[in-house]
Amino acid sequence: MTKRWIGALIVALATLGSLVFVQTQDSSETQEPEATNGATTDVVQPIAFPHNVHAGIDRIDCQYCHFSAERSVDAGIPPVRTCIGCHQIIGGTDERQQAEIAKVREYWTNQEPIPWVRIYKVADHVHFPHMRHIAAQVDCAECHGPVQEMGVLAEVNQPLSMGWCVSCHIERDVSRDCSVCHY
Amino acid sequence: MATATKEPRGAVPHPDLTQLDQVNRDVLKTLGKPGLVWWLMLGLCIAGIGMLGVSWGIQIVQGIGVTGLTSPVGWGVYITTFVFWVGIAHSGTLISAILFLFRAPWRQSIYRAAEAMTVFAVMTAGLFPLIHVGRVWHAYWLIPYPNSRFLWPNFRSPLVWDVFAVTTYFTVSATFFYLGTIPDLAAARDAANGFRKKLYKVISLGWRGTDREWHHFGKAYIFLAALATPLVLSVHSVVSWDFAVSIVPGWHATIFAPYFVAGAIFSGVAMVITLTVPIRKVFGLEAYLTTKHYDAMAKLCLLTSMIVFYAYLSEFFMAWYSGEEVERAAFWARLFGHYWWATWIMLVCNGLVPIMLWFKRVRYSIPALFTISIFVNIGMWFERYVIIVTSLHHEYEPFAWGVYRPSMVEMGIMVGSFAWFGFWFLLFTRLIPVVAIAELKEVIPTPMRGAAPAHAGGEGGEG
Amino acid sequence: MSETKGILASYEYVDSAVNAIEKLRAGGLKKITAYMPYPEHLIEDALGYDQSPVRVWTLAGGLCGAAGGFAFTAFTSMDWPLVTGGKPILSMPAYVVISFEMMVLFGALSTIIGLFINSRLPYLKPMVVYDPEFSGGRFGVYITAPPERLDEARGILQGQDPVELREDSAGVAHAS
Amino acid sequence: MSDGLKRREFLKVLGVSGAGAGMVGCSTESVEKLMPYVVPPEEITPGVATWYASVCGECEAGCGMWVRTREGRVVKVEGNPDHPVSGGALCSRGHSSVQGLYNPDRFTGPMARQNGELQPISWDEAEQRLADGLAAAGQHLTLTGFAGPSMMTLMESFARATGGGVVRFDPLADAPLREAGRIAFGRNVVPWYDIEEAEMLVSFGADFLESWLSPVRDARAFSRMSGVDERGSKGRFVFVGSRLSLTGQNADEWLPIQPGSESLVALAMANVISGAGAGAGPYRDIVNAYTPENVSEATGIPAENIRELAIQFAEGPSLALGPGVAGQHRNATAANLAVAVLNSVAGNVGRTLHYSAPQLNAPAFGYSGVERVMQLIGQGVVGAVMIHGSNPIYALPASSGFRAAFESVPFKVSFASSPDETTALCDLVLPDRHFLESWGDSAVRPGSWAIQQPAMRPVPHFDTRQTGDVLLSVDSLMGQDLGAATFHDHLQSRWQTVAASTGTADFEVFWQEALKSGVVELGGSQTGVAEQLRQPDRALVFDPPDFDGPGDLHLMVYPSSRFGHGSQNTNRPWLLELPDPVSKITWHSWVEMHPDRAAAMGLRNGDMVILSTDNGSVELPVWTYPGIRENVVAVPMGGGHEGAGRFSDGNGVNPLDLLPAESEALSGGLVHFATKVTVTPTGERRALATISGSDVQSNRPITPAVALSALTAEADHAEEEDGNGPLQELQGVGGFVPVETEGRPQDFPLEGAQHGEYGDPETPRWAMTIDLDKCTGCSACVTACQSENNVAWVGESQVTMGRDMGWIRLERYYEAVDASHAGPLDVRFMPMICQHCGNAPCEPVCPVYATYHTPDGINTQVYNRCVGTRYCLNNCPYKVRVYNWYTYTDEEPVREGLGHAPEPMNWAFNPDVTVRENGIMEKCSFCIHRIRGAQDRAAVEGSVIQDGEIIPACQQSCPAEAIVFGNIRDTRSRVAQSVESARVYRVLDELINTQPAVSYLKKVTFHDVESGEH
Repeated sequence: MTKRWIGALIVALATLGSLVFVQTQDSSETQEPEATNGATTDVVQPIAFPHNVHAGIDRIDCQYCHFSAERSVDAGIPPVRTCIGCHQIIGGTDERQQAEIAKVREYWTNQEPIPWVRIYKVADHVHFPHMRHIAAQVDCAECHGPVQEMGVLAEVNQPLSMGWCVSCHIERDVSRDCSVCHY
Repeated sequence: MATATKEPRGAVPHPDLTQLDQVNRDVLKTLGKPGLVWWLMLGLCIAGIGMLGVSWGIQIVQGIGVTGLTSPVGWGVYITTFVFWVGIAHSGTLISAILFLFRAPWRQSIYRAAEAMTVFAVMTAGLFPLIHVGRVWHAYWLIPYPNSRFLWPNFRSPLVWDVFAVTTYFTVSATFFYLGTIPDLAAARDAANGFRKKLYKVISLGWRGTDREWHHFGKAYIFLAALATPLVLSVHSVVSWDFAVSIVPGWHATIFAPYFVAGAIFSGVAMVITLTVPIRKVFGLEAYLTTKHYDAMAKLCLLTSMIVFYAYLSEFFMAWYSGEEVERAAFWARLFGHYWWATWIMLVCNGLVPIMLWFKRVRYSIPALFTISIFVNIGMWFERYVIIVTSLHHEYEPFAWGVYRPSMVEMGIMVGSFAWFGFWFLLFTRLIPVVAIAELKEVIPTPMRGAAPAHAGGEGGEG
Repeated sequence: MSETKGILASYEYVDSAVNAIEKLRAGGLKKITAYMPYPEHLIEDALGYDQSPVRVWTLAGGLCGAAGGFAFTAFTSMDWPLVTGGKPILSMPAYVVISFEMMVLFGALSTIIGLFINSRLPYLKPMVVYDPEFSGGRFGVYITAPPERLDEARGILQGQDPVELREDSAGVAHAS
Repeated sequence: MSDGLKRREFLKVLGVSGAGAGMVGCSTESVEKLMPYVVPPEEITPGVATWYASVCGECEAGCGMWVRTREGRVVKVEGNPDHPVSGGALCSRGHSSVQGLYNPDRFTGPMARQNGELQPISWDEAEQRLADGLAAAGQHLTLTGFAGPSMMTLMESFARATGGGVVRFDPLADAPLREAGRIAFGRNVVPWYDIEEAEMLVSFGADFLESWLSPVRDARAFSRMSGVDERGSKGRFVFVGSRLSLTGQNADEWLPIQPGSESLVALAMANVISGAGAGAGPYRDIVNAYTPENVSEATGIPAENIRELAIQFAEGPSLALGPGVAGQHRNATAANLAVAVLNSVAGNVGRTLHYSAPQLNAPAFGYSGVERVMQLIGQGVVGAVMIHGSNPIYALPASSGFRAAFESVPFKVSFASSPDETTALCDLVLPDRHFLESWGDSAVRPGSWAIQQPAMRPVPHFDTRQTGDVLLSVDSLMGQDLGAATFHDHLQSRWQTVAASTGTADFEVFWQEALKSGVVELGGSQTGVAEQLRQPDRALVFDPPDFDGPGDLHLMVYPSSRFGHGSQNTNRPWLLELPDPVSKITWHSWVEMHPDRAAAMGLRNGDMVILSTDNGSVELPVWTYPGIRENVVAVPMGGGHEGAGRFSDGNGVNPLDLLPAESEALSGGLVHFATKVTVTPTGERRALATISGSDVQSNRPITPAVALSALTAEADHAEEEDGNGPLQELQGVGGFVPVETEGRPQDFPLEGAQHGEYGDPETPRWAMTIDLDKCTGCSACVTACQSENNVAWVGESQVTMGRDMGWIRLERYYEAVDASHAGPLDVRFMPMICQHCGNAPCEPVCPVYATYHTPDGINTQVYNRCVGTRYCLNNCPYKVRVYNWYTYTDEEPVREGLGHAPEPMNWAFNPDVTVRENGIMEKCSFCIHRIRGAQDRAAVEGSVIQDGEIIPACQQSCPAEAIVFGNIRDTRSRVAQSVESARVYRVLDELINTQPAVSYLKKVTFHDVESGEH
């Protein structure tokens, strides 16, 4: 009799395991392995850029730095010149800030690009045109979360999974034809 | 079974069986210690399975390109073998369920082996849809389950029908098979001791053979049979629709469903002969698997062979009669094109060789039947190869015509699938009574002390 | 019910078992369990069975399967409508295949469940009132009766000269 | 897909183009880096393409091109619509220049030979060595291929300043044509041909659609001339030659003349036209001598055919195109002269061809120049030879002995940007930049100039310098001064004068304008001058030349339509795998033989034979071809490279080794058609890497044609031809509900499919029409598509198996296979793409909805959903679906010889299109990324998409303007109007009711089409 229970247990575990596998497959399926699974939170950026200061306290518009979001599929990463535009004058209050801002100036003087570490990346087979979402009055925060409160930028509230995109498309009653994003 | 009436004594298929418990002794002794031959064959099968694994591994790592498949021939040996095994499976259900419903007298002693063959054949067939897809790691997308993409499979696709049909078929036939074995497992339990006793104790579910058990068992069994009968027809129809619903000349034919079912039974019965002949010899079950049985199976072979051959002819005729250029060209290519040899193997093995079964002497000669059954197996494999490959290589667009040559990997997997089947069947012969003990007892004389009770007189003239 | 006792007789011939059963039933002793190596109608008839409820299970399961299969396919294609091959979103003929398979599957499974429930399988208690020969060639008749009628029952069973006769008290069988 | 970085490779290029090299290779790091600019170039927006106008440097035609860049990285080239030559189109070679730019085998920097090996050195050292070498050499020579005018002048002035000479050499020189022009009209030029103006065109073996002069422009002109117009009039084209080239396959009639007898036909025609020479001026006697009757025996053409042809030729504006290079034999000049006379007597000079406005860009300098070089080397006066833009070791027949001569030169320098047979012998290599990275210019004809500007920063993998800059700095190192520091300055200074001639005050404005538009039209090339024939000043032999060598088969070595002379730029998978338009063979070489001849020798397709002449022998497989005379065999140029790169090495043979190193007596052009050859079977066989499954249609309405005479008649009963009415019953609810539609493309979505998004009548239906009367089969669309859609190349072994991945399969059928004698020859071209069927058979069989119909009528393929059952491939009647049998897009090949994209070739991936991996089905998407891109723009700008705003890559690059794409629901759209044509039909539609969105317009023939259909 005990044998039968063990057998039942094994079967149950097997089904459970396969289900778990399938689910994980789903979520990992639509995104870059390295870009997610929470690993992004402990990414060390070349410069400890505080979004909460720029977007939160200073209330700088997102598109001031991410300049191409409204006219391109890519939001755009600010060129060093954009940074230096302000930070020629602004040197930071405490020395921690000063140290970081010093790095910016260093990059500028060396005329080197800042190798930011990517946080958000949809999979290669997904086409996400920022411009259309801006044009549709989708608030940046809806996908990127309350950036203005983040000291260190972290991927929030969604794994960029397809279901997450689709549910929003259904909500807003916009096309969820596959070929809108996949081609 | 519970409702199966006794055979009139004249037609008793096992004249030299009188004692009920003699059956137990004879059959259960097959579960004894396996001999060297058995171990050798098991080793051979395990080696074959290894080959299958390695070949498949190569294919997954490098890509489906290691096969010989190409455009326009997108399907080849894999699907051929898939259909072959599904076909093999069918005769098992036919013998166990359909013949049961029709009360065929010669069924009892062979249906156990046939049913086991069904289950293992479906297990083998089930491998191939997985093997042939390009991204097997995504194959589970064919299964409808709530997922984070809100996506479902396309139920218009015959491939999804396949998924449902084959899984259902496996579940039902496995259940049917197991149900039938329970009383015999109990018998084995009562005879065995030591570990085996424990094992049988568990899997016989504490069967005691009480009147209540038998009563409901009988009902359940007959309903399962009633369900399995349309199922077996539907499954191979669905498989045939993989081809028939397409527009490929040579595939798109209304005759396909019945034609495939007949072919399936044809190949299946042949396979039963191929498998039971050695068992009979090795285990000395001549008293159980009598020449009468083989005669009956041979007749079934002959019938289905004629149906199949008729289907061939009607296909060619319709192709010609339709006057449809593409259709004609396809069938002309089938006969005289690049794959003429495959077609002629098919015609000879499935159409001409079985003609010998018209002769009683052949039907009653075990070696002859064995040889013929081998021919039929080969012929039926090539039938599917012909249908799939020759049709695809010569389609609508002449500029896109092309040929396909199977690669070593494909061959390795195809051969390996036989090993995989053999592996399970060998285990079966040692773990489960190859002849249905309880059911056999129905067709040997009932032990009677005196005259039958008056009211039981209707039960055929015993005593 | 410690006082209730049972007697297990095993016979070599069907008709002796049948006779015993008929006599017992005639005597109003109806708590009979018969054991047989194969389904023997004479005995079943003697015990007077009527239709088995298993068939209801089959029917119910089959209907649920068919309905469920069709509903499911229809739902999934409406859930995310995609046109393929110029065919409508609800391509009924295709869905018939699925619902048919589901009918068979659920019908079969519920039949098994019905069987197990009705025939009390799997039987997990220790098998005391049993004889390995029952799966071989012998037929058994087990009668439980109040103590005062046991002798009568024993008499009937003895009357058909059994191969063996066993007393059974509180589920512990011992030869007498 | 497996690797997210393939398509988004540009993120590192951002860094590169923003701050020079250095950030390459981060794709291999586990954490992906975002590389922003330091200072963003104004014109670049991430994710938005930037276009630069430039000039194609692949051949002398000099097509103006638009270069598409993303984030500072070239991803595609297209024709510049404003340019007089390309007119918006481009050929396969032009498209493949992207693979030249990113070719992994380019020199990574300057090299110098140390102990037998080329070792990398620094640029300063390299230039110093060159300066010293030249100083020490005494006299030096520069052997150059074609180059833009500014570069030529620079090279010449450099040579003058440093005591050297420049010799231009081109294996396909048109010297005989020029010489003929000089003798006939005193103009030593290649005339400007206005094919468009002609109504009757006769080509005497000139392959103007593939390799001669300016294929893209001529193809456009030809399709306009020969394509039937709404008035139902159609220009006639007759091909006179021993072998049908791609050009010949487009002819309405073929005169398969005896090898070398063009002059006879031309003169006989002139004889008929000019009334026995009366109108032939100084050539009266010559023309008089050649009556059709006299020549019919020598030419193998019945007199009446010639007579008939001549009469047609005399009728309207006509044009005869002189023997091309393929037929360049020992009397080539005379042959060209004969054609000039024919044109003259027919009154075409100044009407359809203009000596007064010559083509400046035609290859000019023949073999004689090289002979002089070898002579000088032999005398030992040459201390150094510089090779620029050419590969003489390959391009010259082995018998020329050039190799020995070259090796004997003490100091050998090459400016080649990638290794080839010549650099293997050089002492110093100073890799030039690819033309997409460098400055330059081109002059097509007097008064029409174009600027070549760098479209991206030099590919960081390769430390190269533009040869112009090198010459200038070396020049200053040698103490000279050519008045410019960089080539850019030199270029501008030259253009100052151009600007001045236009009278523009502000040069900056002029310059910027020129850069933007890419072309400057000054006018001033006057046409319509009818030159008069002059007394020939040289002895001329018009009779067919004698062919020396053994055997009775004349060997024709012709320029490949894929590679031209093929001495350079062959190391490109796109070109190597592009099926040859005539033979449909990829990768390897072949010898063309007439089927009867082959049968007589017991040869079949794929049998290996050895061709041998007095000069050498090669081994290659037979391909039987009805379009060639029985006494001629032909081999294309461009194969058999050694040390020219990983892709091209070891493919096929170099037929030039069979030729005698001989220049035509009068003009000095190399003779390609001068020798006979023996064919010896080896008994070996090889599977041809061809994509052709069958050359005949087997009575199927794949490419039906209609006779010009029947065209008007057809228009009347066009309606009943739309004949799948009864078939309608077969659709609807899986076969129950009849659908009220004629099944026209615009009827999508079908009644049964009115669900969800599909109900909206506003949604467009994208559709396409392809005019088979215009299509010349040049296959430019194939490469354009490959470049645009990241279509993988698969490798020779895979093509041989039938696994080629082209989304466009350019099918070629012979209708009249017996083309070996004069009479109607009918070759049908059929660009077969996904038909985007309304009733797509591939869709319902997919178990996971990986392919389905979008609301806007596209049969789309969702790559990442595909499981790879290949059912859709089986069920596609057009077999246009291609499958990724392996991953062909990794940096390393999965297996030896399979397709892959090594650094930096993967930079050419189009960021807008997903890169596919192993196990995925793909096919033509109607360039859906362009559609979605346009829709995105329109949505943001709030504008409406106009007809013609969305142009798929194939239509964009089609020189013949045969393809029209658009929304067929919009009745005003071009595509909607084109399907109203009487010639419209849809492939197999009436057979299987697929209702494609792609319609074809039937080819129009002059001869009757048997059985109406095909």
